[in-house]
Amino acid sequence: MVGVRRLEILGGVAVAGLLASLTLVLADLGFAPLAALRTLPAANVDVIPATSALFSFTSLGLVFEGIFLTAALLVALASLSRPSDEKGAAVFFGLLLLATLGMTLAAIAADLIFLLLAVEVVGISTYLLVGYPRRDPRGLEAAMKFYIVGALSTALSFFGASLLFGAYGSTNLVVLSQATGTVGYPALALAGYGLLIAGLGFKLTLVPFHAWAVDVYDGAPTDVTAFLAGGSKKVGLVAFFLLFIGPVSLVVVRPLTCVGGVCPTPFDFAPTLQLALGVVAVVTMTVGNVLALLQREMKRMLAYSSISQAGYMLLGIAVGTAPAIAGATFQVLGHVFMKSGAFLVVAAVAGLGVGPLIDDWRGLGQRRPILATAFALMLLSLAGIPLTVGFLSKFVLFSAAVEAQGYFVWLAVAGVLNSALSVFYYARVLKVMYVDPSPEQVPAPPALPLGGIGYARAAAIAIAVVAIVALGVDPQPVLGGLQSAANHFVLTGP
Amino acid sequence: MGALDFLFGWAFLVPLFPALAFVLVGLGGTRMKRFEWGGWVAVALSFAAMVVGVLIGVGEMLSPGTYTDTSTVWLTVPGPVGPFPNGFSLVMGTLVDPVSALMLIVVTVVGFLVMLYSIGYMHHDHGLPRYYAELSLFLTAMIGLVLSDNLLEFFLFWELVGVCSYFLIGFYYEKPSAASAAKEAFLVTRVGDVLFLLGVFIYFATYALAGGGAGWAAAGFKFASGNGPFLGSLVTGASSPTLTVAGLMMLAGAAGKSAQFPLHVWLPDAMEGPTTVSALIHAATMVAAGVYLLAVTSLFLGFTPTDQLAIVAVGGFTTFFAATMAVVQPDIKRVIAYSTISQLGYMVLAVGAGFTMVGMFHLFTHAFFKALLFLAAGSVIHAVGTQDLFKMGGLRKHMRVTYVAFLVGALSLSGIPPFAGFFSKDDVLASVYSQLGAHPAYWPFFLLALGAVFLTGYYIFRAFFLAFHGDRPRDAALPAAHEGPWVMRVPLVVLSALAVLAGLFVFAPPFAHLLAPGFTVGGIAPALQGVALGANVPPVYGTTDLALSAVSVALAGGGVLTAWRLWGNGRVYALPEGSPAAPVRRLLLNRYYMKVGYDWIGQRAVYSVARAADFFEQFVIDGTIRGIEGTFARMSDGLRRIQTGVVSDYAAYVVTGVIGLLLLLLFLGPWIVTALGGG
Amino acid sequence: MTAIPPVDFLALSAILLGIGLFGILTRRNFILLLISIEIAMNAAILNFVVFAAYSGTGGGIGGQAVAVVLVGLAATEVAVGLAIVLALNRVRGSINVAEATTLRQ
Amino acid sequence: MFPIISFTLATLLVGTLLTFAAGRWARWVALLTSVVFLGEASIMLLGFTGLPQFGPGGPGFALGESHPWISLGWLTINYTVGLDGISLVLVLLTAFLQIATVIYSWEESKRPSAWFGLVLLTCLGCLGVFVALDILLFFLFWEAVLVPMFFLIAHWGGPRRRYAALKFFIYTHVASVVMLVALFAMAFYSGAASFDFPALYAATHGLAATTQVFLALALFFGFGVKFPVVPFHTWLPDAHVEAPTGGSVLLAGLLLKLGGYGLIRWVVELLPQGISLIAPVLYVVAMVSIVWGSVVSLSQRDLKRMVAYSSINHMGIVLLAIAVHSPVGLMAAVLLMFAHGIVSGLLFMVSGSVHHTYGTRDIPSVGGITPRTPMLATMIMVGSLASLGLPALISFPAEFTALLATWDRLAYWVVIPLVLLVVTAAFYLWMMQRLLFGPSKGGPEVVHDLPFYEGAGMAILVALTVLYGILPGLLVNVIVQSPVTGPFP
Amino acid sequence: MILEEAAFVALGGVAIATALLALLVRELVHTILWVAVFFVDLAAIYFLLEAPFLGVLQLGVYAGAVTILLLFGVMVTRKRIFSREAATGIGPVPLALALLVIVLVGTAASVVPSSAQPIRPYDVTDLSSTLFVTDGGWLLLLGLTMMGALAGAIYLVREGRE
Repeated sequence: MVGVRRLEILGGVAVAGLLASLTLVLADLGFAPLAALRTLPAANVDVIPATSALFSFTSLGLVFEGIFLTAALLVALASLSRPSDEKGAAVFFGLLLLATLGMTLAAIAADLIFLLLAVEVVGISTYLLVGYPRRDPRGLEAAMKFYIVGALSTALSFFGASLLFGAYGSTNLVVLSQATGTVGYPALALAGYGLLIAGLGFKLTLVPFHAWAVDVYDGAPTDVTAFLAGGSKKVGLVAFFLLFIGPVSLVVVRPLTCVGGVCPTPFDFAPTLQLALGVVAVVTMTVGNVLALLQREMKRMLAYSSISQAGYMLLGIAVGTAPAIAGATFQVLGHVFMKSGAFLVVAAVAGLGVGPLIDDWRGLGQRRPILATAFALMLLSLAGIPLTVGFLSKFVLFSAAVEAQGYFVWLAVAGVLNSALSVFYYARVLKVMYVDPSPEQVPAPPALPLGGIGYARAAAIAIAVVAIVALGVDPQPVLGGLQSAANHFVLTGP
Repeated sequence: MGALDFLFGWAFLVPLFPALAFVLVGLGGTRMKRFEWGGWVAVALSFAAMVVGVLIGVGEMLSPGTYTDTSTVWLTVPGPVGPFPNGFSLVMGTLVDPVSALMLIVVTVVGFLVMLYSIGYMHHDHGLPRYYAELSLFLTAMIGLVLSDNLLEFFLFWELVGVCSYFLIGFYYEKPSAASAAKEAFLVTRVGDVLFLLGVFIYFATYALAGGGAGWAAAGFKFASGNGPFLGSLVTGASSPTLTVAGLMMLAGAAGKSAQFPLHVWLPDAMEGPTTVSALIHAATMVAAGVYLLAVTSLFLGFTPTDQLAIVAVGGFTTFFAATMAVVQPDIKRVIAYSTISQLGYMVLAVGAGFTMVGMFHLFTHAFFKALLFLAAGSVIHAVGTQDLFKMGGLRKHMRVTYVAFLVGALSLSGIPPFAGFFSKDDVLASVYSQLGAHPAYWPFFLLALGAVFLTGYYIFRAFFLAFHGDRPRDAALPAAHEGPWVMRVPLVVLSALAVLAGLFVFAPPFAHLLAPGFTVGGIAPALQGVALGANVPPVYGTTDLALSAVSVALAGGGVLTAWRLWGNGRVYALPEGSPAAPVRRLLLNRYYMKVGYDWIGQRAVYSVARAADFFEQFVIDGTIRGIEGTFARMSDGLRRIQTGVVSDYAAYVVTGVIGLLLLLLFLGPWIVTALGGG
Repeated sequence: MTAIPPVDFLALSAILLGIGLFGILTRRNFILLLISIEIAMNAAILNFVVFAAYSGTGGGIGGQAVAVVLVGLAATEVAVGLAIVLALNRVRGSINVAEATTLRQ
Repeated sequence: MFPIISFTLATLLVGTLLTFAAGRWARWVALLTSVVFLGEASIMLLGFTGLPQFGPGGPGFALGESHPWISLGWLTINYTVGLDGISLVLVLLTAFLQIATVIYSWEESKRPSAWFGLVLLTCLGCLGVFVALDILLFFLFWEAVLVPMFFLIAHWGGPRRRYAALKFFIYTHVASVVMLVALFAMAFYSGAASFDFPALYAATHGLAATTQVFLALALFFGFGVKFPVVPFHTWLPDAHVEAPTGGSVLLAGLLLKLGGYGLIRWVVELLPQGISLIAPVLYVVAMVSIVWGSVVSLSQRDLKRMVAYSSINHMGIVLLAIAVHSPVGLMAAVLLMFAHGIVSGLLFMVSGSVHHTYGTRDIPSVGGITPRTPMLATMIMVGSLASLGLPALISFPAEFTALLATWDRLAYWVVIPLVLLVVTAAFYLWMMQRLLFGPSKGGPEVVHDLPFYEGAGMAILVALTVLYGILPGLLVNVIVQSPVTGPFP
Repeated sequence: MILEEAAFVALGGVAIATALLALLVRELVHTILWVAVFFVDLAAIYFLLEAPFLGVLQLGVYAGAVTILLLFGVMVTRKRIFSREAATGIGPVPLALALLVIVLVGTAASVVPSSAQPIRPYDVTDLSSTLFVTDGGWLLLLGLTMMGALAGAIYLVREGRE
């Protein structure tokens, strides 16, 4: 194979596969131009699954599949542009695809054990992905931490699942959601949910189950970090969706079953769970933001930012109405482009010989204006500046919380205040890039096209940028779809 | 009304001539190689203004009345405001009535003469384009002020003349004292201005509320004949404290502009400007605008008795107070400046006593003889290059024209018949005298005004003798004096003639119309006296009490003679050591220490407050905010330490989280949910 | 069949979970952490088996099936953990997790 | 009808992008854009006839456009723009200041394309704020102003520019968040089905008085920081002192106006009850700002800092005029905003020119500059006199009507701003005395008077100052063409 | 029955004791031994719970494979097999946290009534039908996990030439 590297072949296959899957998912979602490719009849989507089903196709699940595939696609595409033809390419792309598979399966789960196992597929693949540069002590240290906390969380999740199983005699999500609060042992179930929140909260980097994330995002190869932050962590959110929201699920119990203020269940603990999720959401976004403020390293700052974003997403679950779910999903979608994109830029910049500290980015605005602008756009989006998807997604989310009334309004206020706080650390990066003078010595970029970035990575970044702006300026086509999916999901569930 | 009506329609042209000069000279002046051309442009246009101005004045004499020409809506104030549900319009227009016609004549005539004189006087200065432009702008504004047909327009031009005065006082801006004097003038008058503005507001609201002045206010503070009598009925019904305050605010504005106590401090310092400027602005016209304001106010708006007493008090006191300071001044211009303050006091006094046109008459004569004195002094200064009286001496031999002119001016100022000053000053005294019976509180101020007559005669002749008499200059270093060019001599001659004749104008029927009774007393006197003087009361100047005239002439003559005795030989005496007069002299030379006090207030008190505020700003307000920021940073730093890097700790956080969640879900949660009202 | 109340088994599993957590919090040797995690995992498996064995608690054969799967999963996890620890030992020369703190704060 | 407003936004956006890309031709592109913008603003002025009713019973806006943008099911967000007299005057101000700034900074040598691009972007944001009639759109442009201004300060500013930029950013950002929350809360609590101004207008007037008070207070904080009002003003002097001249011009000329405009558009018009009830708070804050701004100005040595504090004083008067909540007050407030925009722009330009002509802005260390740089001195004089409210210059009619409105509502309290007019005069006069007059001192041996482009930039503003000073009716007649919505107390 | 209860108490006690011992002894090899005993003990409990298949699986996978793996890990990472774990104290905080978890989970579990009746022992065929038919997806996913683990672990452990 003259001129074509091993990496490029493997990666090309991965990219092609992901692209094909994404196309099919889009077709199944009812994207009109791809109607011919539809494999899943519309009648099979968004029906209430049988009580024995392990998986079911919901619009929201398909949306999440699409989101995961997009994240993986971005990362795979960017990974084609690596300076050296590493041996690990096969493992890297293989594990990436496996993790993506696990994520997509999680998105369509209708059974708790199925869900947890799918999450575990993602977990095992990502532990190894983090550690795959097997000579890098930082990467291995990160993998070790990731693994230990991850395994602990797995144990907690399964322990929680066992309690639910004990309470209701089934692990089917529909059974669980319908049974909840009416039969069984509420305390047992609540404890089970508590442990599941902890175990899955690890994936979603909720505080205080988040501490691993910073070190792992920092230590992992940056492309992997992009995948972790943009892709695999969202699997936790999917799990929360499936667990807590459905046709007569825990959280939707409030509007659906309480008629005239009378709730038919003897022990309706949906409000309790909502409260717990709300508390965790607020704590998560606050801690993430406050800690991000003083970070000196770029990746760690972005990691904390990612944690706070998880808090926003969880807010959607705590509120639990269809608009909130749409908002949270939109936030996830936006976050794929923002955060994955940001980490891909970080990887590109690291490839240019720039150090890990934020201050090392001095003067990037002058040296690499296009790259810096792309990064700035991503940060502005993360900060929630208008005309970017980050603003609109937060807006949709918070307004949904306000629409739900009650104390959810205060969740929205907390969210807004937090995004206000977050602006400062993003702004600091902008300042460093554009205001501070360039260092004297600038290392030579590697021998890749486009000044050391490479076509593929540039394309991935460009896709992210275009998506951020496009979704920020005209969100309605996508947002409308998400809203419809969320409505279906609330009505029919997993 | 008459065949001459078209003339009053031209009134708007008068200020436009100097405005054109301002534009031409201001924009084109620096391009002219020989600037005399620019000066002549200004002179020519001011001449045109004078021609039209005098024509209008004559027209008013021949056909007395109030002629308004409101052509432009300046801005529309949306309603509801005050009592006007649909708002009102602020307009720009002209109003010609006897008062403004009188004033117009003064301004245009003196303006032209000073402009002409400047050609010679300012010949050697640089920055002439600026000079002529600013002087033309001043004329524009002053004429605009005179012709204003509403109070807002009045205020607008009032401020503009102030700023022109500022620039012209600071004409020699390289001199720190000039720059400082300019600032001082602006600031002190500004104090009066803002109070004036407050007065405008009060009138606006009060007239509007009373309903009768709706026409006045609805048209935007517009003057209209008939408002005054309305006020008379308003205030006799219930002496409105609001209106009293409004009147006092007008007085404050007038005091600032006309340098009345206690806002008089700026005028002597304003002598830092060129003498021509002193003559035009700080003697004849602008400083008289305060009196004009009071006149306009009394005619169109009216004063309450309390206001009148206050005005009389200010005027009477200032008259004497300023005269005392003039007595010891070594600077020829300052002597005349204090004299101006004192004379303005007479005018204010007359207006306060209810005899508006008497005050205006004194303003009229004063403009000429004071301009004359200043221009004559300018001639002297031009010749010898100093303003210090004690250095001059014996100038009469070299400067015959100036000598005579100054003498005429001094006689007129002192009130020696038949010079112009005699008639007007006599009227002023008579007007106050006529009110004494009605209002005993006027007595002290009448006596002060009488005393000032003596002082006037003394101080102006002291200056006269010191400058012109004796054998030779006391300072040998002075250059040989010589008369100025014809452009300087002509104004002196013309003004001398006016200083002699202006007083006699009252006996000339057309001119007398301007001072006719219908306009003189308005509706104020009834309010004051409780006696309806009616519209046909004989003019005051016709009832001059001969005894009073005799006393005043005697006092003036006494003053002149005292000056002759002390200074007539042109010699200078030193006060003997330990003389009881020495501390008095020091007090007077230091202007009763009022300037020191004001400077202390301005530079120490206010500035200290400002410094303290700045300190507070930087250390308390900003410091608090920095402190909050710092606290946040420290908190964040503390939180950062929880990321120990040890994975066991991370696991511990997880376990803690589990415990927290279980506690929340099993125990606290239901309780909180209940407390929140069911979520 | 046994007359032991299910609560007793549940208490046992809770204690085992506690022990596992305690080990994770206190031990610094990676191998011991692995063991701790396995203890906690076994507590979960035990729970499934217990619930499968009793009626009135839901139960069902599914519980045992889950347990079977979990046993396999736990073994897989151990294998992955060991791979990581070996690689870590190779580059760091230590498997003490308290010493692997390059990434912090 | 031709969508002139959208077209203007689009041309400005295109111009901005082209400027960024234009390299050394940036200034020409920027100038062209500015000229086009000015032309479009003039077209708006010409097309501004009558006020078509926007919705049933709602306030009318001219040249309005409305297109659906985002739908949340229970809430619609539209792209809605339109003009009334108030916004049109401020649009004109934007156009004027933009072209003046571009010309003034013609020879900007430090990354000119970025400089001109950011200047244009700031103006674009301000234009958007002034025409937006939807909360989200409004906020979008509001934030869009923040970012370029941050960079203008942080990159082209003085020695402490980073601190100043950060401070500016923190303050305005915190304020804008509070504002955003309050705006959204207003929309949500009123139950409006969309974020449109007309829809809100129909809904918010029905809000309970207490709700209106809370919302009005929160919004007042949000907009007040931008004003700025004491005690949230300390960002302003620092930002101004460190900002480059062009940045200062835009900051004082346009950014401060955003607060005033926002307060009128989103509080006064939508929460009439709320604004009436919190008026005492506003009065106190306004009075304190007036006093504080003026008194602190008096002690400043730095010319720019002095002008900055004087801005606080002037904006205090604007706030006072808004707070009295009467038609004349609002008219005066808008007029004064326009006036202050032009005049403070001029003053910051002269400050900048003093700085780079004489190497310092420290007032006591330079003196007697009039003979050395007569043009500059003249500009300083005109600016100072305009700022202290000299008739025939633009501030006078504005301050006069503002004080009249204050008198109309507050009677003798008007003495406070009146007396402070004297203090304002005092610090300007003292500055002129020290800086312009007296013997020459300080500065380099050879100084050159204003370069042509700086003079031209100032001349535009001077011309406007005089034009609108003499004929304020030109503006007032536009301003009053606003469906300013009672009920007034 | 007393016998079963006694067996439960004994097996439970042994499980707790061996788990603790495994964590607290300082010789790593001893740890492995105790863990092995723990696993065997659990297998016995599974038998007690009428889950013989699971008990066998436990013996095979845990007591067999996992223990060997752990031992292998100890051998590879230690220069000497009988090296000691550095002494680490039993901090009060971890102890308290662990106890709290036990108490809270125990409290939640205590709601399960003691009246719950054991159900008939399952057939292994029931289990297999569940495992391979009804819930076959679980094993599929387990397989995926193992696949990833296999590939990744081998790559990670291999020395490689880089």
